[in-house]
Amino acid sequence: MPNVVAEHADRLVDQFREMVLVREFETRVSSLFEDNELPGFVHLYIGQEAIATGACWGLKDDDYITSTHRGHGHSIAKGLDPDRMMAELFGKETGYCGGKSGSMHIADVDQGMLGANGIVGAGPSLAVGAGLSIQQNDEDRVCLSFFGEGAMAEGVVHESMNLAGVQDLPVVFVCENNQYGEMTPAQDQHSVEGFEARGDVYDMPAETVDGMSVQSVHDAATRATERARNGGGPSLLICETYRYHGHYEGDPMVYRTEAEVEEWRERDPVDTLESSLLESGHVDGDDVAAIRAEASERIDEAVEFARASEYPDPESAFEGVYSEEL
Amino acid sequence: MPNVVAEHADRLVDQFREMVLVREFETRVSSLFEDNELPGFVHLYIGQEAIATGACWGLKDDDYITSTHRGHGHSIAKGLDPDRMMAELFGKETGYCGGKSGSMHIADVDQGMLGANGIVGAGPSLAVGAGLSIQQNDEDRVCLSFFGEGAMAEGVVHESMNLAGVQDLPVVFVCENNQYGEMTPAQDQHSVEGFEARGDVYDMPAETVDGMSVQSVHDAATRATERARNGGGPSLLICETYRYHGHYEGDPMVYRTEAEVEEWRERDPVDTLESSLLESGHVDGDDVAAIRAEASERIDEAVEFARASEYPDPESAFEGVYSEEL
Amino acid sequence: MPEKSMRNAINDALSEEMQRDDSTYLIGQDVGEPGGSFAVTRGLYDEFEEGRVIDTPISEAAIVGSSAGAGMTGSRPIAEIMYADFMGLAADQVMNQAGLFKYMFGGDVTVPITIRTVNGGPGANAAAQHSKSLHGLFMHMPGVRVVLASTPHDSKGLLKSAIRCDDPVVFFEHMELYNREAEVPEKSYKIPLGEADVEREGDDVTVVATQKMFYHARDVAEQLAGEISVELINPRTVKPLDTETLVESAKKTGRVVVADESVVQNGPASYIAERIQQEAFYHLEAPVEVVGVDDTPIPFSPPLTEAVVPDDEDIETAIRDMPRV
Amino acid sequence: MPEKSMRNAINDALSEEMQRDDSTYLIGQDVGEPGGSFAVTRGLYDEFEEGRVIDTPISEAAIVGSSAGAGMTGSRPIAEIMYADFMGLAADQVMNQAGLFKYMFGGDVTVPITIRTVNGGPGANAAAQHSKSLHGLFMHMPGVRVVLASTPHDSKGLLKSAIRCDDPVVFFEHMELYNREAEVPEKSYKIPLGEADVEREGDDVTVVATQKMFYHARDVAEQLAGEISVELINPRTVKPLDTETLVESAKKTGRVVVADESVVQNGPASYIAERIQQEAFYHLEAPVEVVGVDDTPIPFSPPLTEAVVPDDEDIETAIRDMPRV
Ligand SMILES: Cc1ncc(C[n+]2csc(CCOP(=O)(O)OP(=O)(O)O)c2C)c(N)n1
Ligand SMILES: Cc1ncc(C[n+]2csc(CCOP(=O)(O)OP(=O)(O)O)c2C)c(N)n1
Ligand SMILES: [Mg+2]
Ligand SMILES: [Mg+2]
Repeated sequence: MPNVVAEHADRLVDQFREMVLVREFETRVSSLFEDNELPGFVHLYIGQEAIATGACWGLKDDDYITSTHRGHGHSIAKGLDPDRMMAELFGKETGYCGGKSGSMHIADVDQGMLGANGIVGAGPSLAVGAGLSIQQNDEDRVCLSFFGEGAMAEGVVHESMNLAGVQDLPVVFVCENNQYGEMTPAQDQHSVEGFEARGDVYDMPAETVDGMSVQSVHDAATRATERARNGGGPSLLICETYRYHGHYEGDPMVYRTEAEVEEWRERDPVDTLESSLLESGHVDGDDVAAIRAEASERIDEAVEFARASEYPDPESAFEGVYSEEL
Repeated sequence: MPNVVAEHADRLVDQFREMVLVREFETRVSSLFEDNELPGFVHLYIGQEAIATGACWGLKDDDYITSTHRGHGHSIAKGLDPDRMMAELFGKETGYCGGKSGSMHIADVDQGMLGANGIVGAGPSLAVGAGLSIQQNDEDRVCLSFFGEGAMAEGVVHESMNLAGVQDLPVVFVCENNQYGEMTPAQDQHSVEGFEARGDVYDMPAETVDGMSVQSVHDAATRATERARNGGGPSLLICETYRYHGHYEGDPMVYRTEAEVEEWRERDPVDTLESSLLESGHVDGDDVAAIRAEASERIDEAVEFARASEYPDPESAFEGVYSEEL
Repeated sequence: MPEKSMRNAINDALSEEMQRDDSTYLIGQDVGEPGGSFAVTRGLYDEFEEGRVIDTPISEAAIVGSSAGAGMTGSRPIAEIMYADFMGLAADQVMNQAGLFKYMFGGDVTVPITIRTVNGGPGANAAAQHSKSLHGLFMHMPGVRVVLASTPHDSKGLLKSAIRCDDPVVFFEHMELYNREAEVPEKSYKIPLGEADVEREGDDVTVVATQKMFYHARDVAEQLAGEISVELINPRTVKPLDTETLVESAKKTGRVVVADESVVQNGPASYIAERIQQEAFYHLEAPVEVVGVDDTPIPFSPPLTEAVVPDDEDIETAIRDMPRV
Repeated sequence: MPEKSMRNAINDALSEEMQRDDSTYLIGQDVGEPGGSFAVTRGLYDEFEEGRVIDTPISEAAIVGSSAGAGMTGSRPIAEIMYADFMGLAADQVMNQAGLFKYMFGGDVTVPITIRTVNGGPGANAAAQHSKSLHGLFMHMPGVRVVLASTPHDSKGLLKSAIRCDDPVVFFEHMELYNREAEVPEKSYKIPLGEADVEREGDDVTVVATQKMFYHARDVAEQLAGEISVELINPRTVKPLDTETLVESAKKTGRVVVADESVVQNGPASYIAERIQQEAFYHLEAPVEVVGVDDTPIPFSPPLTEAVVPDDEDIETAIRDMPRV
């Protein structure tokens, strides 16, 4: 990939910076969770960073995304503020949702982030709705819908892709195939080879992408979002990837071998990009160290912000159910 | 088709007889409904006879089928008694369900007919369940699941085909594409060209069949059921067909032209089969007249049976909700 | 004032609100050129420009789920689900999506969507899967408002409020009432969500009745006039529920019958009865009586349907059985 | 008697019934080799031969729908839906399929299926989509029985009855109770569906409490002993509901509190309160008090969750606020 690196060096360095930030956020969340500083449970994105970063890179602030239970990476890639994200994970009032959402429902609709979602498969129908809004108003926007390969089995995902296809909506469906849905391998839940054939079913271009390469994801996503912006309708990207951590933090991971994890680690999206950039000479060891230190400091700040924030007033628990009190 | 006719003359005559019976049943229901003799509403199968007859022909009594709101043809093809069917349409106690079901829920589980169903897309998941029962007990049975092309958009149909594929269940999915879901053309609801691609999605053989030809449906269904019986797993048949009557009796049918109906009528499954049989000399005009008269008499009897039957005791309305009274 | 059917009153409300607000659109099965399965949306496809009236595949979950997403992104969708019976297929999209976003996302988001659906008319003998009254399920879901259409006048005013409401509203139309006609004002008007209507004042017994039961109760009240004085209240919206009006009446009459076509077990009539008993307890002469369907699916055959579904006779009996009336 | 967690008591019931009856099988997400998301099915995959414990794709509708079909064709499936919150995705399959077949098809068919699911534990701070108690929705669906697991002892006996029952049963396990331990008999036993348990006799006030609220109420009753004499009843099954036992107690004490973790609006606690008021009306000293979640989604942050979800304090307050106790 040296040529590619040379051609896009600046962008790749920036993408590397963002991916390091996501990894740092997630790694810190893991240890905070282990230390019982975070209530509830968390699903981490470590290993999949190239997808959120690559797919969101070309988006405008007013484009939309929908996310999943594994949504921290998508949020950062869509420009959300790690301080307020971390505060939300702590359940503090300064969090994105005032402590009402936690990890699984972080949202910032103003920033086009239509929410992490605890219901597997819920995102795509919301994305179709965003697509309808865009189409109704003839806006220059797109919506990216991230979901796991496990969600491919949910009926509403099928309904949503079909509706997007029939209505030619500006939606890009981004399936992150990290090989497992909870503890069950993808091939026990679907004909994995059949993922791409959904393009034919819904009459939309479908493409399988190396989800460990930010460049590959970026390229495919750019094609798909451009097509959507230009009235060309929806697309499907299937990004092959892996999560190193458990399904949730604390998962004993009996369902896979250390060897399998190691194999995927060799394709680690952050490390391989680092190597390429070093190899091509666009960064040196000091640059990398600086980038990593910067990310670490940024997350230190976020944790500090979260820790220093107050818990919400218990009375606020009863507010915001309706647009006016019933 | 002369060669085919010669080879299978006896069967085709029998199939013709059954298709005439279905047509006669439905035609009579249409006029009874117009005369306000039938409560509720009815969806008729006229035009689609070749599919039920062709697909169910090779089934054993203890094989299963699931049906739809348009289920009279499936019921007759699965061996249900027109008397009790007609009585059910009249809401009489001698009906298959004691007057509790009407047209939309006729069932005879002992005869392997797992029910007409008023919820579009409900049948396939029931068929998957029948497939699981068969697989659990290693039985020599299959389940055929009939559904309209409109049902292809329902999430649970997708979930069911996926589950059948993953579990290699002995289920044959029979999609009857009669070109409309209620008043909306199929191509406005799906990428119709993409129906067959579902075979790739769920890793099962998929085939498009002339649904106006009982021979074609028969052949394809035989291949699929044999495969299922032999542990080869599920298949999908897409049968191209047409309904001449409205979606429901009384439908003003503004959504299509007379010319379109006429075009399809030229391929009428009953008439074309009659012509072939006459042409090949396996029946003569008298035979045909006899078959038609026999069907007419059979349905006369059914109507008489239904008319002569009593309405159920109103008290029975409160029985049968639970296996024992709560 | 001209007379209008409930169908046309609803059609008018849709047309007026869609003209008023460009961010509205109509979405559902056959709602477009075909004019809807009960012809409620007839004419709107031609009236509005392309894309404002959208025919969908048979995909209830995507219809409601997409509406939730559209509601968050600046639209004000009006979705139609043909029968309330099919709402089970979109239950997650109401309960876990549309209904929760505002709260879950911290209060700033709004999800201004209206889901119109048909409380199936058992009198049409369409049997167990096309006859249920299901508003009770949605009253149990925080964040969701639940409105019942009964009269042409109310239907129009309530639907306009529902469409303008910034919360998700499930709006139930009773199939057997579409053809009922009554006077409807020419000029635009709204009826606030959460205000019961005291249709008739009375002293002896309060009857709270919804949708078709409201008409039955009205007939019964008429017949009993002179003998038993019935105060008839139509709650119109069941979430929010105008408990105040109901309780006030209960305190006055001391006797209450609640009639609703849903199943009684954990059903809306039982809930309304409970609220009244809770708040008017010390004023009641007798326990609140509930009229509804007793734990039974709706059967097909007319004599069976009649046995299961309550009618004026059941309401009259409930009134007459009240102790010391 | 040995002590067992509710998790293990349920696991035992599953194992015993699956050994007893070859037509049973287990189906759900991660129920097989992984042992289930709360480890409830651990060991069963190895214990039984291939195909008896089936891991599925993430397809709630197909899990429940296929179970309905299998139930009609000679099987006795035991389906697991990870959280009750996800039951919205299978609502049609319960409400319009499994629950209706027996009746709709004329009474001869049986659909002997059990759907185990988890009334989400808000105390685990998994927020609005993983915390709800949702048995109320299913009580409203004719043909469906609804059972609540609270104690290890009851869970085992009730689950065995549910599996053997020829009707569809939705069996709710409360997530925060899986680790509770108590004595469970070694020998096989069943608890009939529809019999409430009078856990503690008392004279001053009846507390009807389900699942986690039952434990809170037990603590409160203990604390108040000497001061206020509490009769504590666990209904165990809410459909059928053992109204007789509840009403009898209400008549004796004249004061009732119903505590359940669901939303109060059209919720199970309100319904139970209504039934009691209806039948014990003339014996009651005060309206039946309801303790539950007041029309609010479950928030994430611990202080918010605590504010929304009732606990022993709320039950104690309800008891103390009863007039003239
Ligand atoms: C409707 C629904 N069913 C089940 C679950 C439980 N669950 C949470 S995550 C998950 C696996 C999802 O797999 P996938 O879509 O591949 O996403 P990944 O976790 O691998 O990122 C499951 C089954 C859920 N949250 N929602
Ligand atoms: C879940 C659900 N949604 C909508 C309907 C209303 N409905 C009844 S039949 C029908 C069209 C079905 O089309 P298709 O599957 O092609 O079958 P066809 O009527 O053409 O035989 C619709 C929308 C329904 N009965 N169930
Ligand atoms: Mg995955
Ligand atoms: Mg069709």
